[in-house]
Amino acid sequence: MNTTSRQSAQYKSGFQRAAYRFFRSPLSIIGLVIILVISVVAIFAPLIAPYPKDAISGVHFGNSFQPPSLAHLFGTDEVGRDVLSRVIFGSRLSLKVGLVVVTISVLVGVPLGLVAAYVGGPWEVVIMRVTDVFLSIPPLVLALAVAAVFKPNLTNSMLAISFTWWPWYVRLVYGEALSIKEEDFVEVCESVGASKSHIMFKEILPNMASTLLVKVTLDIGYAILMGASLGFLGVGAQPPTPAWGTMVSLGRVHLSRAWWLTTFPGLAIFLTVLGSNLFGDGLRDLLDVEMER
Amino acid sequence: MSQHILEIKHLQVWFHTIDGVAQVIQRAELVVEPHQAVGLVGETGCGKSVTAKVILGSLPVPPAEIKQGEVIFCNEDLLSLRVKQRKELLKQSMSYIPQDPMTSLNPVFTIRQQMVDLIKWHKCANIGLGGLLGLRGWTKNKPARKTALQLLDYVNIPAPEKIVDSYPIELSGGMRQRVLIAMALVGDAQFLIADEPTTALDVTIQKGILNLMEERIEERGIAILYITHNLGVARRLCARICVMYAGNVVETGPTLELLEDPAHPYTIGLINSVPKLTKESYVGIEGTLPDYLQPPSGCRFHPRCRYAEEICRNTPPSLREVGEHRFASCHMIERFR
Amino acid sequence: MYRKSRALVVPFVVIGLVLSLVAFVVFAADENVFTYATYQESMTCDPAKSVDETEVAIVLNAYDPLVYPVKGAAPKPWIAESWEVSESGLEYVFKIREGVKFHDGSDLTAEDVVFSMKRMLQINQGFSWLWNEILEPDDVNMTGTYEATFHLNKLFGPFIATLVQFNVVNKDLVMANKKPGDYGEFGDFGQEYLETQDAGSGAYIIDSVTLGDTVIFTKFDEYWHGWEPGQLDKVIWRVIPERATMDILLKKGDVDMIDQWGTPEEYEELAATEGVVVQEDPNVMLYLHQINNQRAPFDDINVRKAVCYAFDYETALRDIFHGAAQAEGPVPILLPGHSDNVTVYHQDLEKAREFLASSTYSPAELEDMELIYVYVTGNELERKLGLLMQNNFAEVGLKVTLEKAVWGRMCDMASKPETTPHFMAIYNGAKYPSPDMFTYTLFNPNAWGTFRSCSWYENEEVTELTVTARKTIDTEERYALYMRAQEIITEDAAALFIANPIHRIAMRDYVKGYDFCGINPFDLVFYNLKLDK
Amino acid sequence: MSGLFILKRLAYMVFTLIGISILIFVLTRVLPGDPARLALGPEANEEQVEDLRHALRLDRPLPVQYIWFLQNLVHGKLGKSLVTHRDVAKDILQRFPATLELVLVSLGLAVIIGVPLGIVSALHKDRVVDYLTRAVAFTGVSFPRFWIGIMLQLTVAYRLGLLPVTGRIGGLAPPHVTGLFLLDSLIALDFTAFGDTAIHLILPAITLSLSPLAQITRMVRANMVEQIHRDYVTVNRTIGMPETLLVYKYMLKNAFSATLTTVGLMLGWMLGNAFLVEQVFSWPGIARYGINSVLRNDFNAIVAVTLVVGLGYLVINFVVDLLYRFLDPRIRLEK
Repeated sequence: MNTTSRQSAQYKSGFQRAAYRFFRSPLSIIGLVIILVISVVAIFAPLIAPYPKDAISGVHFGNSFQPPSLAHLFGTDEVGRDVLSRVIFGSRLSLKVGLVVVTISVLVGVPLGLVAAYVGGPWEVVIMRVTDVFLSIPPLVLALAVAAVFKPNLTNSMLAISFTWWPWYVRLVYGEALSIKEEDFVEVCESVGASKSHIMFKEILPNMASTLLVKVTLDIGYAILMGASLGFLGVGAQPPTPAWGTMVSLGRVHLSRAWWLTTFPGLAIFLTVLGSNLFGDGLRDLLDVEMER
Repeated sequence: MSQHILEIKHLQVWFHTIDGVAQVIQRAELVVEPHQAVGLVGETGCGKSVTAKVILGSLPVPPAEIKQGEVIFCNEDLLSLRVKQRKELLKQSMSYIPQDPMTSLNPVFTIRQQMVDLIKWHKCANIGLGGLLGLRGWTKNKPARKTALQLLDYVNIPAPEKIVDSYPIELSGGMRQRVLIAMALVGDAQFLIADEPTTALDVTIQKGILNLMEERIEERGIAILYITHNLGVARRLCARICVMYAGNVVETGPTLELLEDPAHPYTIGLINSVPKLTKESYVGIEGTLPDYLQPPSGCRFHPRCRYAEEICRNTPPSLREVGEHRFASCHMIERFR
Repeated sequence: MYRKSRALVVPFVVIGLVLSLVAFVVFAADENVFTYATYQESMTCDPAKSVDETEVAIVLNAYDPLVYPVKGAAPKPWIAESWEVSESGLEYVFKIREGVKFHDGSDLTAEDVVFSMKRMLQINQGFSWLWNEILEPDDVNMTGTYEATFHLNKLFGPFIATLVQFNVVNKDLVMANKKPGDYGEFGDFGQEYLETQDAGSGAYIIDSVTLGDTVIFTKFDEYWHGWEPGQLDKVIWRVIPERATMDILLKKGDVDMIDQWGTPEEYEELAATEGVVVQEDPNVMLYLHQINNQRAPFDDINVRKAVCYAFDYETALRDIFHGAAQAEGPVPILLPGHSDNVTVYHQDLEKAREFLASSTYSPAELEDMELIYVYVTGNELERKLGLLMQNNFAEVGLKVTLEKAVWGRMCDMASKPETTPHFMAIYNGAKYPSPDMFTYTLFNPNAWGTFRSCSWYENEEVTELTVTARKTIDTEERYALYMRAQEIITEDAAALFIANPIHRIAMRDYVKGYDFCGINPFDLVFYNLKLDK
Repeated sequence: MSGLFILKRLAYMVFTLIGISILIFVLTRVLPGDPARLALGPEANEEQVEDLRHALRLDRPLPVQYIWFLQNLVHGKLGKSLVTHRDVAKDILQRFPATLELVLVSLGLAVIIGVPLGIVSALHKDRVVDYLTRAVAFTGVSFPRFWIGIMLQLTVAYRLGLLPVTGRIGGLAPPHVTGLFLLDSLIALDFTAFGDTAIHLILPAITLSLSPLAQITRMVRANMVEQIHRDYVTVNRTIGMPETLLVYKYMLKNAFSATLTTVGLMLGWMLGNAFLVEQVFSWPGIARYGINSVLRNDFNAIVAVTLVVGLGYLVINFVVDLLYRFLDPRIRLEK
């Protein structure tokens, strides 16, 4: 209603409105809950996991392929390790992947995007063209190619993913910055002779914080998914590391014998990604950010 | 059995917002006779368009909530009809000219596509898959196109053959408004809502459109509910005028009488606020529309009313007959008349 | 409105139904069509290039080797009807069997034999490594329509044995289809042609090939060995990368036999399935973890011995191999020339700790070292053994890291001592029936650079023994030398000798005549098979 | 105007392709291990390896190698695969149709199901149907493709035995015309092969279509919801445009042309996900070929596959752009 004017005292604060909008959608609450649960599990893994030893080393050949039971809720794997414990510890690795990848991408992508948009000139051309090149290869494909260069292990797969991820931030930041650049307060700063870096990082950047926040939230999920995918294709973490993607791909060999080996780690990946998706989407509504994907 | 074509009785509409309940329409009363043009006048945000939306059934519910009231159209209460039936009824006998010609034509279809479909199908409720895929009724295309051209010509569009194949974006505002009018004339509706059809246009074009409305629509004897904030326009087109303030119909009556001798302080203010060539200066109304979240008690106009007294602050006035076919809602009428 | 939107969805649902209806079509199967499934992609059908088990298997079924291996005995005549060795032991004269026809109907003569060996040596890929040290192209000559003479430039005891991997190609056909190439008059030696066509005399004609996917064989009616009823008319060779899928297809009877590279659990499960039989034979094969003898800490024999004592052979054999003979030294127990008095290690953590203590490396140093174990990507069994090793060695304070690599990559690592990891999981099958295959090629410095010899083990005596053995023509003498070598090698704990695995292969119960020979690829000869459905 | 636009786009494509080739080329040249040895396999000896190194120009400096590579590329030569020992171009041509078929069918599926779903969801905004659809959409994007593929195999194929577990066709392939089995089998009027291909397609196609389906649904819903409040809808409704026509023609075209902009991106991701799906269903397409070449450091193949995928992606986006301009006069007519 265009008639409600905004000065009157009893109006809700910006935060209240946000919260109101957020909690209006059950989906985003579900997302929030999932994220919290998984984080807690990751943090307290050693306390929660019934057989912490199994996550790292420890083989009990006598006890292999036990179907889910009270002793082993998720069953045991081909060398008799407790799948539940491994899944629990896997959450740590997954979150690590998500966070590391996104952090690197932000650190690399954001400055480049700002420079391209604000400084412009040859910088803009170079940065944006390079970005285009990266963006025109499907991330998974590129990550795969990069991962192949190094020894297959968790760190390298994280690097590989980051290598394919930063351009998305360049693109996003670039677009945002271009529009913000046009606004008055930027011109004001320029007129009072603020330094380029000041304007970029102190004036423009804060104005796209919410957009970035949403992007990051969504991306943590997608990065985890990508990490799992690489693991599945065999360029991820190596045994006995309990990474979800790797567990799924190793479990496949025994699919017809032991469904639980593939089912539970996969489920874990799914929930994590779903969580960050729902939450990120809720965040998007809440900060009303316009963004595809 | 009333002979009214449209009658709105004590309509009350609230909006549920984050900040609380906005009591946007408190008491709307409206009557439109067949073949008659009625002007619904008031400043922007007084609830005119909401009223129109209620009639058209395009009001988003929620957040809106129709607390009470009846909208009787062709002897049917639109509010109590089932959605499907209401839509049918409207399609058959109501028509609509929107405020903003820029957004009111589908941007990705040519005028021809839109009009032809309209002409071909406006009568039938369900065209099914066949109609959608153009398997049905393709024979009607030729005559439909002819009709379209005639209509465009009828609304004084130069070289219809050219216009008909262009996309809305290629046309000026005035042209689009004419096209919209032409489309409004497709079904032979007996009632038409015109929601400020000229405000989005610049003055020179307004005139043309107004003429068009006068000649083409009145000569077809279609009843009009003409929503405007411009008394001049209303005076020119309408037989009767309905003045709205802050969600209330505060005065209604035959155009000339009402304008010559307004019965409600707000109407007076409104009339004075119209720049006249005769008078050198003009008096506006102090203050702004009230906040619908906590509207003033009693008469909603009292904070801005120079005649306001105790009673105005406490009890809301109701419409009273103040002359032949004339009604106004004010405690103080006797005082200042 | 909702109704209408549904009205729109309906047609698509219909389409879906139609599709799935069309789907359930039963395909009529021909009487004697046999389908074999393997997970390993084969990339060539060229006898001069084939190396992988599957490649050589495809070749063997379309071609004929010069001689044919016999379980636990010397090879028997095949294309070579008989042969004589000169006094010097350098000159081999082969009498070529008459009346052998190629698939195009032409006769197989000595000319083809000679051509095939020249071709093999010059293309210098595939199995050429068996001969390129002892034969030059000019040493191979035709001395009669049905007589070929090979002149070795040094003595090579196992020569005849190696010839089981030498298949004869049809010279005229190849030359008729040669493309321009680097071999002068021979053009490209018909490499492009033979990649997907055959020019052989074998029991089956390669009918069509989709490299890395399907090969279709059809029976060659004029095969010189003749045919009996019940043998296979048509063989479809399918590559199915997922073992799980392969199992299902066998269970459903969509394939008649699957390869031998599955996990023991897999075969147990299959054996339990109605209509499927799993044939088990002790394999003439060695599974070992090569230890890089030149890389710290394994340049110290004590550490080597320590790991040999630390490893839990029992669990490995029982729970991972699900039954297998513990390897007694490098040479498989079943291979003639195996020595019975080699040192055999059993888990004994006490001993292991003692040896570690007496090593030149301090416990602290050993703690810090990261022992890298490399195994073939996707090999379940090797991975498990790695995990087991990790646990065992942890108990004596050694840290093992698992690393996987594709086969090609592993061979690459094995080419230099610096790049060779501490442990490498190696299957060594008998490519030719001789202890040489397990001693010389594994532990003689002359053989360094291949995956087999990645222990980089050097011991003058062993080198001496194995070299002389190669030069010795008399079998008994030769075996004696090999046995001595085996004893030294085990005493030196040159490698972690783990198992002589069991060869398991699963097939439908109506498949008869499967004969396990122990020499790859001669255990997959479609000619031997019959179906009685 | 439009011609110029096309020229610009083409130039841009060429530029980007060169970029990709450099990127990947450099990448593959720092791969660990010696391609020559990898090519020759276990039994090769040093001298053999040396020969091959020379033949492959591996003993030359990188820039020289790249130039040489470009020259060959111009002549359509992508070099020999180290694994298959065949011309990579051949390999790819042999496998590309499989991938194309899979991707196209999946996209079709996604559109056919996603669009109506999105509409229904929009028309019933904030009702049960809507929440269900949106939940579905969310799960759709969140599923690890490889996992859902395996789960489908486990349930539909293993447990129920309804559909084949993997592969592209059970019997023999139809005579090669386009390489798309569905098409070829129809051309050859071989309905056995058609059915065979169809059942083999179902699971992979479903798996691959899930996330684009979800996205299409979300986009269509969002755009339809936006349309519903447009003036032209109210106008059309009131002046008698039939609902079906209004929704499925007038609103949908608006909503869809907006959705279309993301389809390009989506297809790019599908090409990526194809790598997972083909792996799970051992689908004989370029994606699986690509994975194998990556795992085996088959650098010629890696370069080639990446180039092809990149090219495909660029072409798709190009087409989408044109289509978009065609669908939406506003873009076309505005300068």
